[in-house]
Amino acid sequence: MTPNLYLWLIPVLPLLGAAINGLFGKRFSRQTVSAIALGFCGAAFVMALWIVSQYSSLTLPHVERLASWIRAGDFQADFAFYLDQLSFVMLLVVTGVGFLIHIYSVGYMWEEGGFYRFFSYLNLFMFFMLTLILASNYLLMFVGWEGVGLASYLLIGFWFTKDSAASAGKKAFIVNRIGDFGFLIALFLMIKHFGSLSFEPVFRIVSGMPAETAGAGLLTAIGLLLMVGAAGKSAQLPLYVWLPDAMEGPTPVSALIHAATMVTAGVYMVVRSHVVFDRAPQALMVVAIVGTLTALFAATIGVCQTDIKKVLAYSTISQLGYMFLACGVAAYSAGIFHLMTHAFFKGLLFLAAGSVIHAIGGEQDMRRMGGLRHHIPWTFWTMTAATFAIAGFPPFAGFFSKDAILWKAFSGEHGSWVFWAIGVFTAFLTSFYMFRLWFLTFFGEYRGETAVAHGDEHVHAISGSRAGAPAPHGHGGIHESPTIMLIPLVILALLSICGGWAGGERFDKFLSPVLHAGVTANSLEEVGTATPVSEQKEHGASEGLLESISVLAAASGLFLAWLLYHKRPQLPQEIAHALGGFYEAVVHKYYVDEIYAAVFVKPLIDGSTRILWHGIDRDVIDATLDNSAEGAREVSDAVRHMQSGNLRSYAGWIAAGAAAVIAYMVWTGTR
Amino acid sequence: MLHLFVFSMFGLVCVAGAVNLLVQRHPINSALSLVVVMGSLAVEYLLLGAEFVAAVQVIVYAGAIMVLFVFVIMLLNAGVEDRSRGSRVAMLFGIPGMLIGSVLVAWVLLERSGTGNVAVGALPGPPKVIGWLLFHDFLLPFEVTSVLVLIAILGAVVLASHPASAREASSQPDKREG
Amino acid sequence: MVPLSYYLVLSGILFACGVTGFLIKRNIITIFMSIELMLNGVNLSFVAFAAQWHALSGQVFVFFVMVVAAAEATVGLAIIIAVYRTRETLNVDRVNLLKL
Amino acid sequence: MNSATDLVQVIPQAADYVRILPEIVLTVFGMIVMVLDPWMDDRRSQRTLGTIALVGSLAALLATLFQSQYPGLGFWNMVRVDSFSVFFHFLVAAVTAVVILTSYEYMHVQRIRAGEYYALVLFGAVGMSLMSSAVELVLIFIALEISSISTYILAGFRRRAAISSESSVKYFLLGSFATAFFLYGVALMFGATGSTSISVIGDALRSGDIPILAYVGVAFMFVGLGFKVAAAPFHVWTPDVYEGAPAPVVGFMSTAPKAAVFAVLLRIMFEADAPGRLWLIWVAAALSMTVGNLGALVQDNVKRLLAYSSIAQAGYMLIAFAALPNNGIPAVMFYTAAYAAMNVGAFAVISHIGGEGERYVTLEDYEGLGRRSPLLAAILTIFLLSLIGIPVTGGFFAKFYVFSAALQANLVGLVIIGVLNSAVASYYYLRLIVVMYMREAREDVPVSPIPLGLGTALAISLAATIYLGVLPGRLLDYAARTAAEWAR
Amino acid sequence: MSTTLDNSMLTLVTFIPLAGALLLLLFPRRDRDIRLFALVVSLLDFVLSLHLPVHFQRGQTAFQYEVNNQWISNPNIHYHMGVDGVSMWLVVLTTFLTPLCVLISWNSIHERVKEFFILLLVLQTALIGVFVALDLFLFYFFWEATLIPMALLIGIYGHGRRVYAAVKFFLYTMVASMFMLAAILWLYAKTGTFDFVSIQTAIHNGQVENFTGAALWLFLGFFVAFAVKVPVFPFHTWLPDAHVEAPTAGSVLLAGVLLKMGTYGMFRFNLGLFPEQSRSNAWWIMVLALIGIVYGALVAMVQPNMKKLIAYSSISHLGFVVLGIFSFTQAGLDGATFVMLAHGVSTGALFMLAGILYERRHTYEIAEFGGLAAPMPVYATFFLFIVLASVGLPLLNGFVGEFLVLSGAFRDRAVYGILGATGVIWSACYLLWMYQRVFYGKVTHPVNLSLPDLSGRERAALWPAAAAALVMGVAPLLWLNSIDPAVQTALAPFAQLASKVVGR
Repeated sequence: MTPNLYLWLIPVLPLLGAAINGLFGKRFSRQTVSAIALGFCGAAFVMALWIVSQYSSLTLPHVERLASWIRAGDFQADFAFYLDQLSFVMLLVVTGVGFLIHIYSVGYMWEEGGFYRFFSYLNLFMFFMLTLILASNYLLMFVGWEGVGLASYLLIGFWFTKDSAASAGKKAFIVNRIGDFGFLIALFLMIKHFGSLSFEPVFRIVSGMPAETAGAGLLTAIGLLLMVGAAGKSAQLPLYVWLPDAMEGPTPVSALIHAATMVTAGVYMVVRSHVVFDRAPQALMVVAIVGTLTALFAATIGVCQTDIKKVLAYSTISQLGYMFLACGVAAYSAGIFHLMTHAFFKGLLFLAAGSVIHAIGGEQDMRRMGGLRHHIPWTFWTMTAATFAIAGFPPFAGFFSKDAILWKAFSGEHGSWVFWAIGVFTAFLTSFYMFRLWFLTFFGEYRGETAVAHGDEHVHAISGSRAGAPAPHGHGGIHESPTIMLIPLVILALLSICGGWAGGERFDKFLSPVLHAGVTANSLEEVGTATPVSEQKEHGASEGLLESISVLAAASGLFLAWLLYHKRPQLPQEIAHALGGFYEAVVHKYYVDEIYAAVFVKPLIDGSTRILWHGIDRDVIDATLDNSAEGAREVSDAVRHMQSGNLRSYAGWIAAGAAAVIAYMVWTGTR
Repeated sequence: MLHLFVFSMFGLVCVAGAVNLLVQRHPINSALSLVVVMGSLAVEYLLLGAEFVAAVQVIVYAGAIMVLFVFVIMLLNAGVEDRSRGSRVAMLFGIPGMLIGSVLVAWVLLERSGTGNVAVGALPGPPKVIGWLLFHDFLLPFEVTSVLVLIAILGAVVLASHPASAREASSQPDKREG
Repeated sequence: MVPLSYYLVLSGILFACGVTGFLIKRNIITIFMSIELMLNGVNLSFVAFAAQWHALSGQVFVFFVMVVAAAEATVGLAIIIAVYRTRETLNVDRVNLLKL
Repeated sequence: MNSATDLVQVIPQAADYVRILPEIVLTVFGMIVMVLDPWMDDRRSQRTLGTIALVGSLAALLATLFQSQYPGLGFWNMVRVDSFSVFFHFLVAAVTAVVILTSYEYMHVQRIRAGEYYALVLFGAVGMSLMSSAVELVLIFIALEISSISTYILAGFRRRAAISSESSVKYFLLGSFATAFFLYGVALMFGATGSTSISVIGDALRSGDIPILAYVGVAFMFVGLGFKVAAAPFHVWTPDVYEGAPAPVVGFMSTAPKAAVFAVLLRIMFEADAPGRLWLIWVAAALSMTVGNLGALVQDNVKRLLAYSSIAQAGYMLIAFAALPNNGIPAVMFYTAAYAAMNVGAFAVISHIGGEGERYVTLEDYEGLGRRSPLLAAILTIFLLSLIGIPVTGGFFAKFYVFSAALQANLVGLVIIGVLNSAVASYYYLRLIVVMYMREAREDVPVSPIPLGLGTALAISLAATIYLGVLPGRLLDYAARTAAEWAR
Repeated sequence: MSTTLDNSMLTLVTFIPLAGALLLLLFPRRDRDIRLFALVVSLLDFVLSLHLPVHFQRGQTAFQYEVNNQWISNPNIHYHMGVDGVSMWLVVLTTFLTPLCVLISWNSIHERVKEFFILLLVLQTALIGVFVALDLFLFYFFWEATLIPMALLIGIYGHGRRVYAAVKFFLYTMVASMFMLAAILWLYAKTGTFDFVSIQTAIHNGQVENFTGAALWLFLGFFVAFAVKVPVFPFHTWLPDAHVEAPTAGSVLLAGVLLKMGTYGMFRFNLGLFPEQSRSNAWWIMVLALIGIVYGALVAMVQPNMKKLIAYSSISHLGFVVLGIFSFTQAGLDGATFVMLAHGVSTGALFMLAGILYERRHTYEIAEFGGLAAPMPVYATFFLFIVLASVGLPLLNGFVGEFLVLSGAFRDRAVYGILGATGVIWSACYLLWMYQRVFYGKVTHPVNLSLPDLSGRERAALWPAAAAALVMGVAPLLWLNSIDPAVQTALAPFAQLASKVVGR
């Protein structure tokens, strides 16, 4: 018997923190505010750890029902929480990384106005994120889903006096809403066909259905719609546009929400719904394609970005693409594995980047950095760990998870060499742009002063000539971040290094009750994904080969980056010139924002104004009314003119009327 | 035959008087035409046997009422009608309406009144019987006419008297006049 | 012997003449006389119908009509005088302050 | 006539006089006023004579009550006292009382000598009362003339104003014109049936072949009566006359004589069972509503606006004539009462605001009345809402009964026209309300405080309007009983 | 359920405001006392109205707290009142919003204060009456009675083109309700009663002559009246004008309660009396509702005027209600009812917020603002909270209803659910964009720098609304528990209808 775990407390604790800080935080000192925020967030983390300690005594999945939420007819949705291995992993990642970033934020935000507001939002985010991963039904999951969107909106727009920040927040929310639209429709389909949104009954019913191998059906539709939702939240093509803009938010926010946790919610949701996807191969295929393309697409953009956070943002999109690729080839555990390691190293990358930015007084343009490794060694070393992790060098965490994905993409039931090839190429690009960032930031000479003095185009040339000495400036020069910020960096660096040592297979085994439970329960003919062990043995010979190829790709990325940005810094300029228009397109992110604006936003606004508001409302409906009123007035005027004031006219009317009456009556009488 | 002749002759006189009333442009002429109409009507009444009615017609109508008319015409010194712009409605709707109505009614009266001929003095109305009816069956209407007459007197007093206030009117014009 | 309908038609003609007078005359007094003409026409019908139905009440009605006509004449002429005082015209086409 | 010796047959009995008691009372008081008038100086005449007239109308009310105990025929089938006639007697007397109350102040402000005025009002009321109880066409004609002639005179009572005498002469000439039509109709009816007694006519018309003369007779009578109730196309006189006549008189003549004429119409249409009435009325009703409402849309003169409105209201009332008697009669009766209450009240307000010489009668003059005299504005608003037909006012139920009577006779088309018309109508009534409340107050239009007489008059008509809107049942039950009496 | 208190409860709740208004008439013109008195009266009414949900028998499907006395014998009009789960909450919504209206009008109305509060209280009585009346006549009476005070509130206390707006509002709704009147009259002529339940039974048992021929027209007669009130797409143009010009309290009640009269009418009368016609006409009504959702949202997006924006958003939101009602699904109707309540609270609050800003700047133009979050943080927070509730953020009130409506519509016809769900995107677009333009960025107009933040009174008016928005989102069952059985009753004939169709 599983003891009562008070699962509901886990999300509610941060909520309390958010409420207290939000309502009364204005009167609290910064110390109190941070104590409250850290306390409640930490409490959630502690609870998660406590649950870990109970692990052996748990029978998973474990459901705790708190109260009824909505009931309409036979449809019901509860405040109920669900714990299984999958949510277990997510719980640990979210509370752990979340707590670390909370700690980091205290240092990072110390000088900022609206300190209490920031922590209130952050705690609110934790509440929604935990709700999302602990929900036992899709509706409650949707609560968290929308809620994290809200928190993201609030935090991106934290510096609301900046127009770009406010716009970015709004953009994030609206684009997310487009995804949510798909999610909602999926929910409606489930309600209509399954009568419930709770995981257990839904999955029970779905696992009784045959796989839609022959043609698209209900499950494919649900799967695709869920994918639309996931694409919105996890910034996949074509809905990724909000994430780069979201970097307007404070850096801890980028780390927590837009790298480690929230954006992975889509992956979590897809994995959670794997029962559906398993039976909808077309949907799965779409997931894989979207993931792959996104990974490649974002990586190419990442190559040319100069804003340190933007690079990381595109990198995040790209890595999320990997995760979807994993899901798309039914390698869910690999996806989750990568999710976890990504949380470590990408969280770390952002925090470190934040530390860099912090160190040089708010500058984010990499072209104005350089040579910082001596000034901020802790940051440098932790970031190095993260960079190697994301690039996929063994034995860093990223190597294991990325490798698991690539291997599955190649060998899995739903895999294909195309996915693998693109994946490897993306891995090369990843390695390249990450090391580009690494070299530009930490190596060479500091370019801050001179870069400011000269125009943007000459940056590379100047950095090549190494003109001018590093002139530290900002808050009393370039300085290492305070300890409170470094602690999370170090912890995450350790995790980035060791986080993957468990290995994909062990991780897969841990999650298998979740991922294969539904399948093994009615192991029928189409359970191809249910035999991972035998499969691996089959391809065992080639796995080592593939691993070495991907390591090679990472290494060549490193080499190329070293070549271009450390050894011969003038070369990128020449290459850019050689590429011409293509380079321009990449620098401008393939003009996607501009295209969206021209194709969707502007027609919508113009159409609404001109056609709907002015056209229909004013010129058709109101004009019709006004015209009929005017017509009535004219008729009225005509009636008025019967009243000429002339007595004889009046008599004329009467006589005419009398004649009519007489005529009618004579007619009636003789009829 | 004589009956028809007398009827027709006075009928024609009657209609001629009526038409003359319309044609004449001086009110006095019109009034005199009306007197002719009334006189010839009295003859028609006699033909129908309504001798008392005929007498009263001459005395009251022609004698009293028309005198009143002539008096007022003289009092107000009414002259020839000026040819002011007529009313189009009266001409366009009123006259055709009148014509249509008349034709229809005439048709009904000629074809559908369903009555035969009447002899001379078909229904004698001696004063005694009339008087009985007036003071018995029609006592109430008779009495009520007194109220009518009272009102008429009052009205005449109110409207035609007080030349002072009428003069006041010209010095204190209503705003519609101003 | 004259058909009764002749009397009736005669009355109808008088009535119609009255209506026409109302429509075409311009002097208020003449218009008023047209009304008297109409009433006279009605009176003839009453007497004629009385003969048809052998009901003397028809003749009695004529008295009432005459009384009413007399009263009307009194009041009407008084009103005409009043109008003449304020407007100094008897042309009905000029009595048109009130309109529209 | 054959046995003249029987005194009981020859001489009117007390019962006969009871049946015209209200008329007698009104006449007597009218004469008292008339006689006392020369003995009074101007100042005192206003109040004293008015009070006497008021007492007279109240006495007529009491007389009506008394009379209602003795229903039956009187004066050799000339009049009949039944619940129908009692209803209209009561209505006429009540309207008279309210109008007299209204006139107190008005006469004073307009500097009109009051003696003849009150006498004329009372005498006019005699005619109107008699119209509802008369069951003989000639008596009806005379009564009609009494009421008409007195209103002709009353219309010209503001002798200082040219428009008043113009209104008077127009009303008089056209009224006489229409009366001649009515009379001709009576003559033709007499020719068709050999009688002028409504019950005899009714029996004759019900007994078999209806002579075509009867149709023509009905046509002529309808022209005459249609004129009196201002039904289109015989409505043309209404706006001019209402505009020119003194406001309290308009209140009087738009309600009491109208109610009385409707009573006559009811008697002719239903008791005498006039043939061929359905489409005649259908068209007249539709036309009246439409013409009245459309005409009112652009009026700026409040009196004229209400004149058009009264045309439309007549149209609504006519709808019920097209319905079946057992619904139609009560509906008309109720409507006349409700209409009387609200219209008399509305004109009372107008007469007060008009000021000396009725200077302030345009919409502009009503601007901001809600601020200058909130009470007056509120009261007028309620009357206007009642005219629109908003619930809890008499006007609503009036329309309601009319429409439901028509629906019970399956006159859906007419009801739709009526309903649409009331929607259109709401616009111009609303215009007045809007002007009163939503425009800036005009300081140059003075509003004097409400004097006692007017206040009482307003209170009465307001109370009646609301009463009929909240508890219309009693009146309607009463009216329905009348219909049942007739059916027997 | 048979205590005298229960029986007289509806009468009390309905007429206490009217009594208060009459007492106010006698008050001396001391503005403070008048405001206070109005507040006390409305609060008293609110407290009393809470009796209804507290003692509501949740399992029971019939009308509760019924009173049924003969009012007028001919026509057969009864003073028949009663509530079910749906109307009860609408009553409470009305009584809930009125005190807030009083508070929000405290300072913004300084001329003709007495008349203002009298009108407000009279309006309240009429609004409650509409929801509790079970006699068609009584219903119609209250229905019309709402018009006048509302039109006067707009026309006297409004801004700018107030007269135009008031007249437009009055005429629009008046003309439409005439059709309803004709339908009611017809029903009365054929059944001899106005009683809702009796007529329903008579129709159900086929005892109404000529019904089949007339039913469609009757249905349309009712529908047009309600559609204009809601307002459904082509009839909506009065709403933006009315809102823009109305005083804050007027807007709050207009959006919060008045519009719900239309949807409530559809629920009670269109569905209740003409199930077959509702079913067969549902498709185009739902199309209109969808147009309303999308159209309202798109036009809202480009409005330069804050109030107009909120007004158009109301059109969009009410589209959800109509969609839900004509989906004939349990979820759809539950959701529709819930949206009515939620929209009442959140849009009411939005109008209060807009009014607060108007009090300070005397304009609603969005371009006049910008960056207000800095000088007015508390205000901005409230605004954001309500905006989020309006956008349909889960755990706030807007979500539950919209979700249920859409799932119901989806169940009925998938494409309707999908199109309706786009509304989720639109609402985020226009509200957040508006929020950004008003509150974010730099303060562009110097005068905005010194705007005072919320006063205690304003907070007192906003807190209840915000709290209600939260509670309704977190614990919607408090409402749904009593709404559900009522909806079930209303849907019963449709199940039979379906089975009839199947039977054929």
